[in-house]
Amino acid sequence: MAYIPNTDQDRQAMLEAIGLSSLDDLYTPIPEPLRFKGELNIPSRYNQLALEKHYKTLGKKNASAEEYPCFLGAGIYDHYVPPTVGAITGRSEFYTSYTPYQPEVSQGVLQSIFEFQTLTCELMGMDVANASMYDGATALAEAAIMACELAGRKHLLVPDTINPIYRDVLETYVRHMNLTVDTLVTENGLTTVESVKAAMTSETAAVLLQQPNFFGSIEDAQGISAVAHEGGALFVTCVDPISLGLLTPPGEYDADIVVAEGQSLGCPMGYGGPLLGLFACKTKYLRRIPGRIVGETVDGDGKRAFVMTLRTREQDIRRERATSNICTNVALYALAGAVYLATMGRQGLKQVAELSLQKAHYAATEIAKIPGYSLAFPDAPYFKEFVVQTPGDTAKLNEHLMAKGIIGGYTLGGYYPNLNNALLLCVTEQRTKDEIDALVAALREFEGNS
Amino acid sequence: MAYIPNTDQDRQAMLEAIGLSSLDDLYTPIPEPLRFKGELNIPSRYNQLALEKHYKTLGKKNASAEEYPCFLGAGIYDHYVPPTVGAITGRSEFYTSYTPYQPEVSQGVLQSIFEFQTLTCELMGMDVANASMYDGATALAEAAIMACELAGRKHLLVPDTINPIYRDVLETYVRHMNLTVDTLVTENGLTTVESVKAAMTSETAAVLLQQPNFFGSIEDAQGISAVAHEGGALFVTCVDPISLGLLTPPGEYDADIVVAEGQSLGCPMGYGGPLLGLFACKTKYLRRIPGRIVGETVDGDGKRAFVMTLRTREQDIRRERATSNICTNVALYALAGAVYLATMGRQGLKQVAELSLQKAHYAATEIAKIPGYSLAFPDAPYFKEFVVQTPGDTAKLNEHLMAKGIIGGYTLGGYYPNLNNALLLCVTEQRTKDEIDALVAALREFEGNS
Amino acid sequence: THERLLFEISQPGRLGVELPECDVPVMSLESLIPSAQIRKDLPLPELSEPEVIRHFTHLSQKNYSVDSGFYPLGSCTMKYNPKVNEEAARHPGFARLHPYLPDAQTQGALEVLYDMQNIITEIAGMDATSLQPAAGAHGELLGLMLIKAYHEDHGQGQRDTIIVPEAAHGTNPASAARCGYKTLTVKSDARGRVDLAHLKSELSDKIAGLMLTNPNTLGLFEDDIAEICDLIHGCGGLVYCDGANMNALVGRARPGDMGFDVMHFNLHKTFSSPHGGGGPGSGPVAVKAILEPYLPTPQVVKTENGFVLEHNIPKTVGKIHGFYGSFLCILRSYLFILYYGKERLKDVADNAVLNANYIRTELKDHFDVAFDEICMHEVIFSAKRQQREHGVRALDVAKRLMDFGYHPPTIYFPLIVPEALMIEPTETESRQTLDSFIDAMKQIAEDIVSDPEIVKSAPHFTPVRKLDEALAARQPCVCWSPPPVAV
Amino acid sequence: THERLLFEISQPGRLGVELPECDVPVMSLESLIPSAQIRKDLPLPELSEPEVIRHFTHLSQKNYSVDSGFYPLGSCTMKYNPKVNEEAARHPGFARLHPYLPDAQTQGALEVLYDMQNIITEIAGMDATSLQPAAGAHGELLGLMLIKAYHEDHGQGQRDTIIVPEAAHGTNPASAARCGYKTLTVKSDARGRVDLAHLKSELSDKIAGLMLTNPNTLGLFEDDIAEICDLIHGCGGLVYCDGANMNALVGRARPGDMGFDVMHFNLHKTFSSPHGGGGPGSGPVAVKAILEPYLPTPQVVKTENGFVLEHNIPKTVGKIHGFYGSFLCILRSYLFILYYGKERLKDVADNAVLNANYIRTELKDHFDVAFDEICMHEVIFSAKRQQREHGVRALDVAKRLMDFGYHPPTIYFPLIVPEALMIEPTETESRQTLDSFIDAMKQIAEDIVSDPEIVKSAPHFTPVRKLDEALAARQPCVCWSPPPVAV
Repeated sequence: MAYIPNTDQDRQAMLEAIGLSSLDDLYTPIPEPLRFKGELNIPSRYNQLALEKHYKTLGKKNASAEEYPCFLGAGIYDHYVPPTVGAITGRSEFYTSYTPYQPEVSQGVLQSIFEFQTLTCELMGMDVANASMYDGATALAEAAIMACELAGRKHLLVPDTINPIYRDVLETYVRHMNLTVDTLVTENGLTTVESVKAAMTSETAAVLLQQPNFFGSIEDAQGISAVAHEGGALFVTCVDPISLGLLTPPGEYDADIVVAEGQSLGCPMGYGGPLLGLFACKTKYLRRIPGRIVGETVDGDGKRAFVMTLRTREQDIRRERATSNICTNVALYALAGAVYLATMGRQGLKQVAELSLQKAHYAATEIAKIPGYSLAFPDAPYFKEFVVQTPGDTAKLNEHLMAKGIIGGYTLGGYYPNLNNALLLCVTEQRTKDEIDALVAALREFEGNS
Repeated sequence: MAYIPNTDQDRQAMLEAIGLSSLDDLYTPIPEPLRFKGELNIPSRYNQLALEKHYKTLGKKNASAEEYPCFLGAGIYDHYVPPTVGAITGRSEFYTSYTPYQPEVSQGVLQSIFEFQTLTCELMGMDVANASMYDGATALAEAAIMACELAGRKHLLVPDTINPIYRDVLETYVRHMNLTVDTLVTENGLTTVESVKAAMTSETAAVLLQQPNFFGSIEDAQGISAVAHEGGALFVTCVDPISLGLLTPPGEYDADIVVAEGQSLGCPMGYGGPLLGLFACKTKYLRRIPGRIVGETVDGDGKRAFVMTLRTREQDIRRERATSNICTNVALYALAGAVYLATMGRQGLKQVAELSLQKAHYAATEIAKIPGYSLAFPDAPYFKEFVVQTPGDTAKLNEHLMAKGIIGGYTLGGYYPNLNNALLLCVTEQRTKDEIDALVAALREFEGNS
Repeated sequence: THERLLFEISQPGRLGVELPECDVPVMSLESLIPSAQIRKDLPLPELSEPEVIRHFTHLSQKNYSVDSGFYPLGSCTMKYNPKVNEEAARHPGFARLHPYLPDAQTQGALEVLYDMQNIITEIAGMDATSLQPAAGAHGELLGLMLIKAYHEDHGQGQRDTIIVPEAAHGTNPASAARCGYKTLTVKSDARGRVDLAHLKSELSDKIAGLMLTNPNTLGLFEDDIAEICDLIHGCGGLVYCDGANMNALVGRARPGDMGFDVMHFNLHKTFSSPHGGGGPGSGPVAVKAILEPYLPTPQVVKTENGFVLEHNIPKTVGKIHGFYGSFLCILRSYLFILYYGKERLKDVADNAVLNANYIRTELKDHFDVAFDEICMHEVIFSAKRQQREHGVRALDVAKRLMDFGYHPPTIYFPLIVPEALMIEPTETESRQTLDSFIDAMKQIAEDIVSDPEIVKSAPHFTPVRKLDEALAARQPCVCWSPPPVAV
Repeated sequence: THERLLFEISQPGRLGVELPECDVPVMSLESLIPSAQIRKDLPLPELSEPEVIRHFTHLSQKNYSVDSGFYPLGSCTMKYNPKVNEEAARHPGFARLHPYLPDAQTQGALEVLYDMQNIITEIAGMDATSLQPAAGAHGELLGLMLIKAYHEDHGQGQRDTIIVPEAAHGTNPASAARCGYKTLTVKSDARGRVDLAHLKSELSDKIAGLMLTNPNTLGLFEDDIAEICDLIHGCGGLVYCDGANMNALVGRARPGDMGFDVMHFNLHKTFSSPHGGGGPGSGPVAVKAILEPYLPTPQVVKTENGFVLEHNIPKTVGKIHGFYGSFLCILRSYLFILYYGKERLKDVADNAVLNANYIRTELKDHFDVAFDEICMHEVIFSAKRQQREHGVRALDVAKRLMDFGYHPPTIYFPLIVPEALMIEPTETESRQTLDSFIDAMKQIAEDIVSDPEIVKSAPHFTPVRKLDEALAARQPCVCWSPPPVAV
């Protein structure tokens, strides 16, 4: 086997050194009845040529955004990935290394994470950030739990404009912590200050808000933050990091904890995983952050160096009293995020945000002109996504678009029965006017057919 | 511009330091009338998203062997490239480095070339090898010129079973050195010992032979080598390195100089370039080798180290009396070759050769069974390529195959008018039985249509 | 030389990318976004492409990795990551695949997931698998949620305690806490296994289950596992297997056959998805049939019309991941497993265990083995003798190994072995590499006697020297700030 | 630590790849190949995939590169290689494209070649271009063949001499010799340009042409170039431009406008195809209309039916490359040029020349500038003073720079400058990088005075120390041999 260097000869010599006569002897510590003697019922082995053909065959069975213009978003986005990202994350010093527990030989990963933390803070306008979480959904759940612990309260106020999957994951997580999610049902695609105020109680530990929200709409984050704080609750936001090229950062509206799905920052869509959870908060909560944190220090010669720090929060030291059970996070994707933000920079990220904004508005405007189509929330400002009321079945509409070589939108009916014929469409900077016009034409045709 | 770090501000500060007021001032050494003032008539600039789309669009307009099974060879081959090759040649320490003139910071490239030279020798059964040439064709021309200088004679005996393009390049090169190519016209796809003997004169500096020859046939290298040496000429061979997994190496039939196109050793087909020329010879000719050579030595601490050596042969020192004008060679492709051979190893290369041999024979046997098709040289042993007489126009036949999703063979009629309807087909280890059977079926269909 | 931070390299006006002009009619920002929501300043660094590349290339050059050397890091299974799997993960058919496409457009991805559900189930000796957990600890959390759901569904809501052995990974008790459980620690016996007597004494109808790593964190097979499972089952609990050490067992023994009810795998350990400097990981959870009804949604099922994401699982614990897990990691591991196939998968375990025992044999005269018997895929030495006699600690040995070009082993874990040095060689290391490592360890053992100072002051040849970790924790600086501007 | 050779790592029986079983009926080898042609033994090394990767990764770690640092190597134009171009070259539509496919199946590739023929022609200020030469020296050879073909076609076969300035690259006279020409060297004048008087004195009807690098190898523009061209043309000769230094001129001046008849470009210099540790390169040749009839076959032409390879060039000099040149390099350079476009291509030259002059200005008080005037893209210093006063040579300065993390400049070239240090910064370096480099050079200049020994004994911090190059040449060992087996 090409991945196992030792040969039969090597194995024989090693067995002799150990004083055993066969590989089977290595398993004598396992009681005989528990040893597996058959052949596993899994596929037969593939040689390397066959393996390569196999994955390429499978890959071709998928409709990738490489082949078709993609107007699907809803949490995973087809943003441009500059070639620097692959060039750096493809360096095996990074991707084949372990968690940097030994800082003397891990300064590369450690410094890149320190930079990632700083970039996260800069982007969000926050004080401190951790080294990453699994994804945006679990980051939000961790933030909610942390907020409850900080507030000493047990209720979370959660508008239904937050990504429904995030709310599902949140429910799953907090249920076991004996925390309660109070869902705030909204209208017109926006969370109102009044409704939050009305729903808050003295047991509300935190108000959660997604900005822009799941429908792409821009919420009144300032107003809701103020109401949350007035009620003694924390304010936890979940943001689209690309939108922060243009939108007010959460630090400026006094968010206490901010999380985000960072996939857009140079990470592949990858059929939804792995992803990149960002997590930031105010300095005063630093020692309550879940997961890993890298800090600056000096080495024996007084040189600046980086090390995993505040480790007593973590599971391997604090065990059941740790701030979270998270161990492995997504260091390589954090690196991707750092390379992405370094490459895009101050001007580039702003431009990405502006292009997405303008193109989304062009698409929405054109679509709204088609008979039978309209914007579901015409009064809500939006960033790069918007909800369209369509004249028919959205699954069929997406099929129609695919037949035209276009990846359509997200069907809202499943989570929002009142938006049964509505489609959430997304337009990133990658989409050209021609592609948008083709989408509009295809939508118009569908309308004609229905 | 993203590739130029300095900003207008930087430029201004630097101009001031220099004592100039504008970038235009930098060009005052150029007489005013010679300065170019217009705008170049070349395309407008592409931003990075547009650039990426552009090359992908162009790439899709080509019928790559990734998409279609390829039976085309004739000097460029679709052999399997193990993933180690890309992983190593993609390391920027290799691909963004310069020629290792400064050995203290270039041991990586130097050692890899030393290993490449050794691997070349091992493969060919030769004593010494250089650091690579542009390609097989120019390597053969260099070998021919070197042979004439060594022999002190001016005629080269060249069978027409050698790749016609190589013979074209050879003609172009030697014409200017006042050397003469005597072409030996062969029959039945093989060079006979008798014909070589008959054609040799006291002015024959070298007999050239391709093994396997352009038609894929295996020549009597031993017999021809003996005849060449009897006549006081050198014996120069051009080999397929993959075939050496199975065929007697040139060192064993007393070749004096051996060259090869090394593209099959892990290098991309790349629409024919860059390529990898291999060049080896007997020890006694070492100081007459063209191009770069890396040798072993020790550093100041007595440690083994590698360095470019025998540099006085080269153009930058010997100038017009250099053994060749070659300077830049193909170090990165030599590295690819070294990684390829290290990965395939003793067993792997043999297997690649065996698979190619067996599959080619299966294909040839099946094709010869189709009415209207026959092997052009039924008595010649062959390796992975063979010539098929077809029932019609080979260009149309290739079109027909492409319509069936198959990349067909090489049309021989251009260089060999007597093989007007003949196709040179190639079968590598990458072709499966299913693909071969599909080829056979498609050929059969064409026959039916003609 | 020291690499500056991105922010220190940044210069105003530099660009790392050129983006397109807007090709649609541009509307004024103010007309689209409420003014309070428009950002005033974006304080990101500004670098050109060459500067970005050189910066991160420099960083990479300061980092140890599997591709640059031996990584005998116990409990972490730092094996070689085959390059073909990296190529596959970059294939646009996977890398640029949106998770919300209709199933008809993702049949290739669904086939990978479907096959992997079955493969993982079979290797575990279980009945069903969820691929969703994004890491091992995430898998533990899911496993415990499944146990909890099972008990609640069976009217056993009073079961509020999870038993964890004292040598367990820290994630075990932390995950239990996250699932709302109390934890109860059982001792190890003199043989390094669960103390059965202690275990028996703690059983009650409050016990929801036991979490156990097998082979355990001492690299020893829990040979009483059948009895342990019987005991837990006998009191109404379920048994969770922490699969972190599955590299010792693949194809040779199956947790399902031992009596475990639920387990997680670390694909980034056993099945070679790369560690990435600390993730992403992937932690699929395999379960016996009794737990299948509670698995998270969706599962992949095969129908006449191809593979389908099945969202209808009435008793599900709910979602724990936005999508279907770390798909690109699952893909790599899938290809890794297919490469070995049913015929050769046990070669992985065989060679991993052989390598560990070889190191045990060759080094046991130089460092004390914690438990001198046939070990599984890892072996634990103790530097207690060296500490007592020469004042050299396990930490010093670890740091000194760096000077020989090796990554240190895991140290001070498990806690029950004083001055522990936990070595896991994996199957992808050659005898020659092990021999060189063994020689280095012997040299260090000698130096400890003859020149302890050189060991205690190690490392000497690394990019930085030993760090002041206390300072980092005492005065946390976790985010760069611009230096104050001089006025 | 020292990296063993592949052959020393090899162990019998190791495999780096698993190949398929033969899926067609297997015939006996002896029935297919004459027995004399069957190889007995194949002495290649045997390694597993992890060993191959680790070996070459280690080698890479001992290598300087543009991505790891500043490479001020005069005459070599070591600029940054954009990553997008590397991605393009890996695209299977190009990388896995067979050159013998019918034109209809290669329209994408042909479009690249067609566009590049035109682009190179335009940048050169010429009338036609062949993309075939595989490197600069190959381009020179082609250029000379074209000149020869022209003279022969015009009954001027007696022209047997090519004039080359004494500061020329060594490839110029070597290429002339390869083309069957004698060479005649003209001196440089006190201004570092061609000595016109000397040139005039050598003109005759034996002169086939002149080869000239402009800017020349002293980094100076040959400001008499119009007169030089007139003189050569006046005597019936043609003028060849060695385009190695085109990074100084792109978009700012065109050799065709100066009177040159033929020139080559080094795409791996000016247009950023990576150097690869010494190739592959690419050396397109652009010509005036008078030389077009002699270009090698094929040329790419545009027809109603798309792009076509035109093989019918009756007066062609013949083929010099098996196919169409270093296509994947041409592709990279094509994308590099498109990125700048007509609007910005001159930014390349502007910034390269600016950077060179900045270094000249900042260092001229510390090392003597060979010619203290505005230079083009490179500047030549001399360490003659340092050698005379302190015994420190240019070589020592070069080696000492390695200790500061820089690649040395080109040294001892051109030969006419004693103790030459030839520095070419390129446009892709920042002012900050130049400043750091300048500081290092100043430090070395100071050390030469205060502590010359530390400079003379450099390098101190490189993977190996200064090499015994004489030994390598005296006892050449260019191929590893297995050690003798002990009996």
